[in-house]
Amino acid sequence: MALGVGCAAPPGKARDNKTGSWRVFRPVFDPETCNRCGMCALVCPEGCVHENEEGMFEPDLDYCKGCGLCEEVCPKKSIRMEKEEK
Amino acid sequence: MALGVGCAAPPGKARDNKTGSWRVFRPVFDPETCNRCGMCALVCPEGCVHENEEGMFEPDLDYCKGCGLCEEVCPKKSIRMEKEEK
Amino acid sequence: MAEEKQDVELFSAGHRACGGCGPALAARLLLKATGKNVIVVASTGCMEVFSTPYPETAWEVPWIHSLFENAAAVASGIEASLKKQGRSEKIVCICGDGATFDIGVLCISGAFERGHDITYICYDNEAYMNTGIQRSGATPYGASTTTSPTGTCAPGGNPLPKKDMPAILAAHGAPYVATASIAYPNDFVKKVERAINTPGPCYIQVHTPCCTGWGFESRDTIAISKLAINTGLWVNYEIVNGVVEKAKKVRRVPVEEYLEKQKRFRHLFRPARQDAEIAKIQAIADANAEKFGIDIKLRKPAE
Amino acid sequence: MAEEKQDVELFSAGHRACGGCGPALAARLLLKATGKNVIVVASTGCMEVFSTPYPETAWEVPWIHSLFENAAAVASGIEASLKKQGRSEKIVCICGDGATFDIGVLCISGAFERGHDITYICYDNEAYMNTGIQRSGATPYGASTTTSPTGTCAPGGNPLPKKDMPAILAAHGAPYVATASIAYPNDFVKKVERAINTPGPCYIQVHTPCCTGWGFESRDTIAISKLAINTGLWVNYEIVNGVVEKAKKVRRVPVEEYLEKQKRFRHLFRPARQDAEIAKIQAIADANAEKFGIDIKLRKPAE
Amino acid sequence: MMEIMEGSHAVAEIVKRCRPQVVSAYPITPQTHIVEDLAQMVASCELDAEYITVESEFSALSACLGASAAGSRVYSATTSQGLILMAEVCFNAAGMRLPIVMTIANRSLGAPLSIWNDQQDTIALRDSGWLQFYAEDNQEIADLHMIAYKVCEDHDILLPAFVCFDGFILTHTYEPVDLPSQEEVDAYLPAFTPYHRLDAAKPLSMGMYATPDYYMEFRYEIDRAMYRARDAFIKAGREFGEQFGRDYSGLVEGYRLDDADVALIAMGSICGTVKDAVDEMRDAGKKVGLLKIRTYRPFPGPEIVEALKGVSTVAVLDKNISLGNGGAVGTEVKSALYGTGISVYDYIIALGGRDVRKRDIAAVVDLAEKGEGDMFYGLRTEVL
Amino acid sequence: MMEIMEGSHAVAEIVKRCRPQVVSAYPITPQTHIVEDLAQMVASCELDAEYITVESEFSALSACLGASAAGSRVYSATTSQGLILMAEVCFNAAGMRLPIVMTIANRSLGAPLSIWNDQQDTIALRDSGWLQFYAEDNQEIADLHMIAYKVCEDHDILLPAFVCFDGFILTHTYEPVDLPSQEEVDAYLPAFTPYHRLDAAKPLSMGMYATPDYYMEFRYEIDRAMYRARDAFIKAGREFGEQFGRDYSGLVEGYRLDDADVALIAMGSICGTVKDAVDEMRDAGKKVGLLKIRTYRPFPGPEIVEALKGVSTVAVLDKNISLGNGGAVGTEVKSALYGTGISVYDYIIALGGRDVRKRDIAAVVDLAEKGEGDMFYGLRTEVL
Amino acid sequence: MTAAELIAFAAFEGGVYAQAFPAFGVERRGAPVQAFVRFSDEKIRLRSQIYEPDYIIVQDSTLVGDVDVFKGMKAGGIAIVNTEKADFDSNVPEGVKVYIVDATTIALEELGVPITNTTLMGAFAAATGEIKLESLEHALRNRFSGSMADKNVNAAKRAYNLIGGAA
Amino acid sequence: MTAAELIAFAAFEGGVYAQAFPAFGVERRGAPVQAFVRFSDEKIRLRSQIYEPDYIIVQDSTLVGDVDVFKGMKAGGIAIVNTEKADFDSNVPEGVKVYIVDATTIALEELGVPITNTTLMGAFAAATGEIKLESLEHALRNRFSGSMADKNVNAAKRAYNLIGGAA
Ligand SMILES: Cc1ncc(C[n+]2csc(CCOP(=O)(O)OP(=O)(O)O)c2C)c(N)n1
Ligand SMILES: Cc1ncc(C[n+]2csc(CCOP(=O)(O)OP(=O)(O)O)c2C)c(N)n1
Ligand code: SF4
Ligand code: SF4
Ligand code: SF4
Ligand code: SF4
Ligand code: SF4
Ligand code: SF4
Ligand SMILES: [Mg+2]
Ligand SMILES: [Mg+2]
Repeated sequence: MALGVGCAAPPGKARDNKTGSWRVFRPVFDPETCNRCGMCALVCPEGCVHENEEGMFEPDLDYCKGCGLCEEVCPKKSIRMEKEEK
Repeated sequence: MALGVGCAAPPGKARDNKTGSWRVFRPVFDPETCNRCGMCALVCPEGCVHENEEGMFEPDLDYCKGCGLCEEVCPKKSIRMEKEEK
Repeated sequence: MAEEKQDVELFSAGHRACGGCGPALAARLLLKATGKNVIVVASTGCMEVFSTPYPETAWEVPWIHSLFENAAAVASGIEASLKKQGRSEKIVCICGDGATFDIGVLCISGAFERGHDITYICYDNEAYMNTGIQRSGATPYGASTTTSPTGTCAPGGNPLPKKDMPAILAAHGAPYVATASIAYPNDFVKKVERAINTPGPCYIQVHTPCCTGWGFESRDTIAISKLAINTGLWVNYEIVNGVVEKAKKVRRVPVEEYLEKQKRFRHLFRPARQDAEIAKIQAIADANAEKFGIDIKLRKPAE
Repeated sequence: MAEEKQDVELFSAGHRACGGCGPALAARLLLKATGKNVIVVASTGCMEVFSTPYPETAWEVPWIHSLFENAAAVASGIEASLKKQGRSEKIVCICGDGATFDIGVLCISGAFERGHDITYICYDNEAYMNTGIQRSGATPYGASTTTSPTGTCAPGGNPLPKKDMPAILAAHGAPYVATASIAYPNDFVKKVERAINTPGPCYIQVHTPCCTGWGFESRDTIAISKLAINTGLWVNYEIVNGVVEKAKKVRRVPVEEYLEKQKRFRHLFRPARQDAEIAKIQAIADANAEKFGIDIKLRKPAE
Repeated sequence: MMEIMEGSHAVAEIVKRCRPQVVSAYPITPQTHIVEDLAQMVASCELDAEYITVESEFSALSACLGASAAGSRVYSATTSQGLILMAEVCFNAAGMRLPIVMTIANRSLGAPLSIWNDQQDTIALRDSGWLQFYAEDNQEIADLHMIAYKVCEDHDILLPAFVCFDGFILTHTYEPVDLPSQEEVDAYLPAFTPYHRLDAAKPLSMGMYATPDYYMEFRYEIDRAMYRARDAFIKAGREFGEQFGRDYSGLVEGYRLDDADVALIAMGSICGTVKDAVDEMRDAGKKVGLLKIRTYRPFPGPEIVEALKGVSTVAVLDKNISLGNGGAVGTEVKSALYGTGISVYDYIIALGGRDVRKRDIAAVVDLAEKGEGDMFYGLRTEVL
Repeated sequence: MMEIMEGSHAVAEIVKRCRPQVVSAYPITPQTHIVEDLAQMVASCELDAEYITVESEFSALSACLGASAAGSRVYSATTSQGLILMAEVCFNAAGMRLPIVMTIANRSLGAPLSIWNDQQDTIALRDSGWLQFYAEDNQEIADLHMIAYKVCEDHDILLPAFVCFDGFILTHTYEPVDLPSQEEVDAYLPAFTPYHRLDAAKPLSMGMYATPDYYMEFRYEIDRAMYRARDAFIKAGREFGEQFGRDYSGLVEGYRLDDADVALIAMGSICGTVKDAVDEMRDAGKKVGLLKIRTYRPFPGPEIVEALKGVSTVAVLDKNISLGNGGAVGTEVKSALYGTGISVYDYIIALGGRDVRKRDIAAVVDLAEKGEGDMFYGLRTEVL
Repeated sequence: MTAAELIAFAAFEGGVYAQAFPAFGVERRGAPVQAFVRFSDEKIRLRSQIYEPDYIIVQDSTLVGDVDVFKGMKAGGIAIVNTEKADFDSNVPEGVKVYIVDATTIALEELGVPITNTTLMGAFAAATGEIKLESLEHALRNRFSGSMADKNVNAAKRAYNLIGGAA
Repeated sequence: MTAAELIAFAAFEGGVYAQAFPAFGVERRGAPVQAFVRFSDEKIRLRSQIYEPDYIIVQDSTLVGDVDVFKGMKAGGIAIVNTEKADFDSNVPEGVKVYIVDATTIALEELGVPITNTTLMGAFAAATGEIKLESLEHALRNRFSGSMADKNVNAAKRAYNLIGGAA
């Protein structure tokens, strides 16, 4: 590997850092009650809530730090934070 | 002579620098017409116009640079700039 | 472009911000607003540190960091260069409140005076967080920080009011100055869009609560930022060509509701409640409300 | 004290300013206002250079120079020190417009934010004179300087308006901000007296024409400064706790009367008259007049 | 009384006991704990000083400069980007002969940005006219502050000082420190008597400019004061030893040098690791010793020559790099040892927080013995 | 064509012909004439560049940094207080590997403030990673700018450069200079091709921070680039010679060194005076020569060793003082000549504009021959 | 940092030299961190990080999968792991003895917050014998005041006794 | 500066190397200033100020009392003094020849402004023979354009002829 001249690097590498390991609580999404408002995806500081093929929202647990912001903003209370078990 | 520690010096020495030598024109004050308003003394950038014992204003030619400001501000036109002869 | 903007995550996961970090959310929203055709200039601080340890950058747009205090000047140079090259990227600085209110003032003042076409965004978490929660010019009156701690000789914490950067930059003749908050993500996005499309130097100050530095649970970041607005301690407004516009109206709640939820204001309540200090902070909120006319007046029931 | 003030010349002759130097006059008047119980902090610039070549100082009060850009910070430290020592000297910075509008902004902004009890005076000769007449943030629109020269690609000289430092410092919360001019020495002296007796950081910007840099005869220094006021290009006013007060009223004359007397504006008249540019400068004067309400309205003859 | 405490806290505590009247500093990792502690002491009425929370390092030192000129004992602390940002003020304060004491939590300089330790920051200011003292451990850093105030404020010296210890490696380390009490500090360090000050009762112009007729002589005077600081340091260090039993009368300090063939030269916390490594090498039969530089400015050239008599090979550990010409300490050591016939090799080591182990020291000695030097040591070649 | 012109004007003219796209500088004596000329050229449509009139040197270099990162050839100029004020940006720009060319009108550093010449300003930045080239006369300063752009922008180098000439002594002196025409400059200096740049089409993060896992390797890479700059300079200098007949292929340049017993070492305009003095001494039968250092960074250690073979005594003229350890060049020369057996003496000379005459050079040689050195030369003892 | 600091403190109370320092990172809150402690009968001069620890305390067992927390440990070493799972098992180097303690539960019960430093100190003292219980108590009472001191001492003692039985 | 610069210019036109530089001061407008010129058949390398001038031009004779303008001059030197007084007399070193020229009057008459540089150049050319009149004219036409060139050439010529008669 050669160093990027001037400590420069192309995008992409941050994703190597799986911040999911920081998590103590895990958000659990309930597709039943969700109204697909997208607030959870909008406010997640990790940008790790995505709409899946079925149009449902789900967190990418590789990166989710379990901050609970999505739970707090969810208007339908469709998200529940659960203690992480590893 | 010892240097002033940190390039510091007490007041007084500037007066060694007789800026009168810069003068090309010299202000000549006419005590007859002067109303003693003091404008000349107020505006002289050299602070070199003084009231003498008789209450008349006169320039200190050791320092007067001959700028002509006093002439310009004199309400009585009591000051005349004359070419310096040395 | 609008669609593309919505879909691509240009600020990628894997960054090292604390969970629930307000500034991290602001970074994401910023890039939603700018899309890809942007060059981002960053100052040293939490956001820079959590997003760019070599070689793991979270930025999927061109990004540059030089120093803590010179982002506005670096952006000036980039702008001049792009102008000469005939290039179209928008130039956006994203800098902390310390970088903006304090150490960066020289470069900012110069850049704004010169009238470069740049957008300068201050993500305001109201202290130097990267170095461990020290007071900045943006720290609100009464907040305790590690350099404005409380003690017998300083029972009130930070003794100085928050510096009025929007007014200062408006006085520099900036065509567009705005405040925003992550409490209202879409409003922030819209303001960024307006700023980058306004020629000349524009300024946006976005309120980005920091759970670690302010002392609240990570889940409450949005709630706290809403409370700041609902108490009147933070006002969202725009200053267009020197004139204040569109201050967001609210039904205000007492400042205590905001203060008591944060460790940085704990001394106002414990060991003993400091009513006088709380009243002073309430007065700041009242003055804001007055100045910006944000109070929603209850309509008199129609006769 | 008042009497003592009048008699002693605390800024002594023998300094090396050009004949007719506006800033030299300002220095004299400043010390008339402060008397002996003062500590003066200077920045690098014409005034510093013409008054303090080692060992020939023209200052008969305690005076300190450190750098071009840090006078406000040095003054902050002096203030803190005097406070701790229980001493009574007033602290006055006297700095050029380059030091104030440009390179010193960081230290000034910090000092004003912190609220030190200092008076900061900017002697404004509207360019960097010490280094040979380069543009500063205080250079008026349209003036040619050695770094804003005129030429085919820049027929108008300086393309930027004069930075509004009084407004910027008022936005910092300064309790007293004023503009003054050597055209009215007593007004300047009174404003200095008010500033040093107002607790907190105060700012005075005093117009000090520079015959060498602006290109007029040394005898015309006062006349030029009066014309600046009479055209409305310079307004003497006070801002007390953020509110503009006492703007000096005048019967305005066209800006040309001011411009045509100075070499720095010569390109507006020669080789060809640039009417559009002159009109722009007139518009600046008109805007000033409007903003500060300085026009003396002719009274309608009584019926 | 010996107590376990963080290095930063030890510094804050001793600074408090030195009774500065004005403190002004700007936060920067890894200096923050010191100034946070001081801010807390002022808030808690433990320290009767004005604490100025500035908007930048430039103002921090400028404010100290003003306060010092007005007659107060002052204190500041910084590192790295903060120090280089105030570089202009540093040169200025020294030229103005103001006895400011500033702690440096040594850290590397960017770019690339790094918050970790090396000594590039103070090394880069080696021309500035500031005294530079380096501590090996948290006891020494505390003690050096008292000595620094004494030396700086001496009317024969009147120079500012950087009192340096390695960022994180010492600042954030908890270890036993014996702090002199307030009374003991008062007994050692007299109240500040300014040589002259800004005072309406006795006007003086400070910081005038010097034409070619005077400038060179002013610089010479600073250099002379630097020179006199050697003896002033030795005296203050000896007095310290007499009062507290810890002797700092040496500008340098030798460790197992007496019969050494190979001497390592180093500054700061790495000296601890080197000492352990020296012990191991001695145990293995190698005649190795350490010369620790305590006062990098004034540079102890003659002391180095004296201490290394009998040594054949010297390995200098440089936690800095004068890009394009090797390590600064190595260069200056060679200059000092010029003509002695000793072989001197320079090693750029431990930049930007790269950890150094005993075995690294042994490896450096091996290299020096083989005549290989003037190089970077400890590169991760796999990333190059 | 040879023409009489002011040194500053020669620089401005050649810079114009190097076609910088962004110019940003802040006025400071004695650099002003250069930037004033450039401002005039932009106003007169002679130079198609953005000229940014900044509020400080800090922004001047920061703006250049940004413009360079965005892909433009950039230019700045400063000196003294301006240079030290931007010191942090200097370290940063080098670490970011941006090929900025900045003219320095060398001037002393305060306090005391002095606008006159010595070389303390650039010397104080010798660790920063900037190349440093020094000119003897106004021909050389003009020529070195073309070479500097070529070397800096080389993708194997990518470092910024200070192109230095003595303030007033050269900046304000009118003398004959032969300026290459625009076409000639274009033929010598290719258009700027950035190694990489800020570009939405190819995103890149520039100026990231480096943990202890990477920092040291990045610094090493800078030092390697410095090293490679030796050959790049020689190559660019040779090419220059081939095209223009003035050869700059040497990092150092010897004058009447061949059979010299005593060699003076110097940088910048003083070399002219020294050459005249050498001629006089030669006429008087003394075997004296001069070694002029053209590239102070990278430091030409091996070249100095090579050039001084056969010399017994060296006198270094240092227009700077690393307070508390003598002159920087002297120190580095001793380090380079370590072990050669040559006697080296250092002289701090000509600080803050003190004039130097041929007889002073002769006096220094006398001192060196008597073994007296490592001292200030030319003090006005009557004011001490 | 606090756990390492407290151990150093207690060890010093117990009469040996001690040195504690963190692995200096820029990680934000939530990311895993590391700290080191050295004891010695003599003044400690060595400043390098610890590559071959005699003892290791794992405050968050969920890390064990992601990071090789036992790296560098040799036979005879002792590891103390905070976990709820009595059946904790991992690739521990040969000869390293592992003590399990549910410090989070103890801390919650004794202090009301899941701050496990003091609890783990008790376990460390018992498992390694490097710190005497009295020194530990002394250190804690020095560090905390009033009821907080009592609570922390209780938490430490509970873990001490727990491990003490096992050790 | 301009006078020295022009002389260097003209000398170079005339085929010799020349160097001109001011005594670098911080003096403001109005204060006396000094400038130096060197000529040589070879490239000029020397950078020191001039302590023993061969020639001196005094632009303002009122200085003569305050400053020793002739300092360092040796026998054989030539001084050109701008003064109205035909009876100018001062303590000129032995053997130095003084030429008097009322350059201010000439300049006023020819150029309309009291800028004496070009006039004094004419005097210098005539008095010293170091510059040929053609080189001077060439230099002036190079420097000034249009009618300004003519006027300056006329001023220089007048002084040249004036001194030429005397020399
Ligand atoms: C010149 C300089 N001084 C100090 C620092 C240390 N420093 C780095 S980031 C920072 C605080 C940043 O505060 P802010 O801009 O508010 O961003 P935040 O960390 O709060 O997001 C400080 C003080 C530095 N990097 N450079
Ligand atoms: C850091 C730094 N940059 C530049 C300079 C050069 N400099 C000295 S004074 C000056 C201009 C001063 O302008 P101003 O403050 O307006 O004062 P004036 O000379 O006009 O009275 C400049 C650019 C300096 N001394 N320090
Ligand atoms: S916020 Fe709640 S309701 Fe809205 S999309 Fe997310 S999970 Fe569904
Ligand atoms: S818990 Fe936090 S990090 Fe995880 S998905 Fe929700 S908002 Fe994102
Ligand atoms: S001419 Fe000028 S300097 Fe002389 S007295 Fe009048 S105002 Fe003063
Ligand atoms: S200004 Fe004129 S009238 Fe007034 S005092 Fe002076 S000389 Fe007399
Ligand atoms: S400290 Fe605050 S600003 Fe920094 S990463 Fe954590 S939450 Fe975000
Ligand atoms: S240049 Fe202007 S400001 Fe400076 S001394 Fe002359 S008149 Fe005064
Ligand atoms: Mg912040
Ligand atoms: Mg000015």
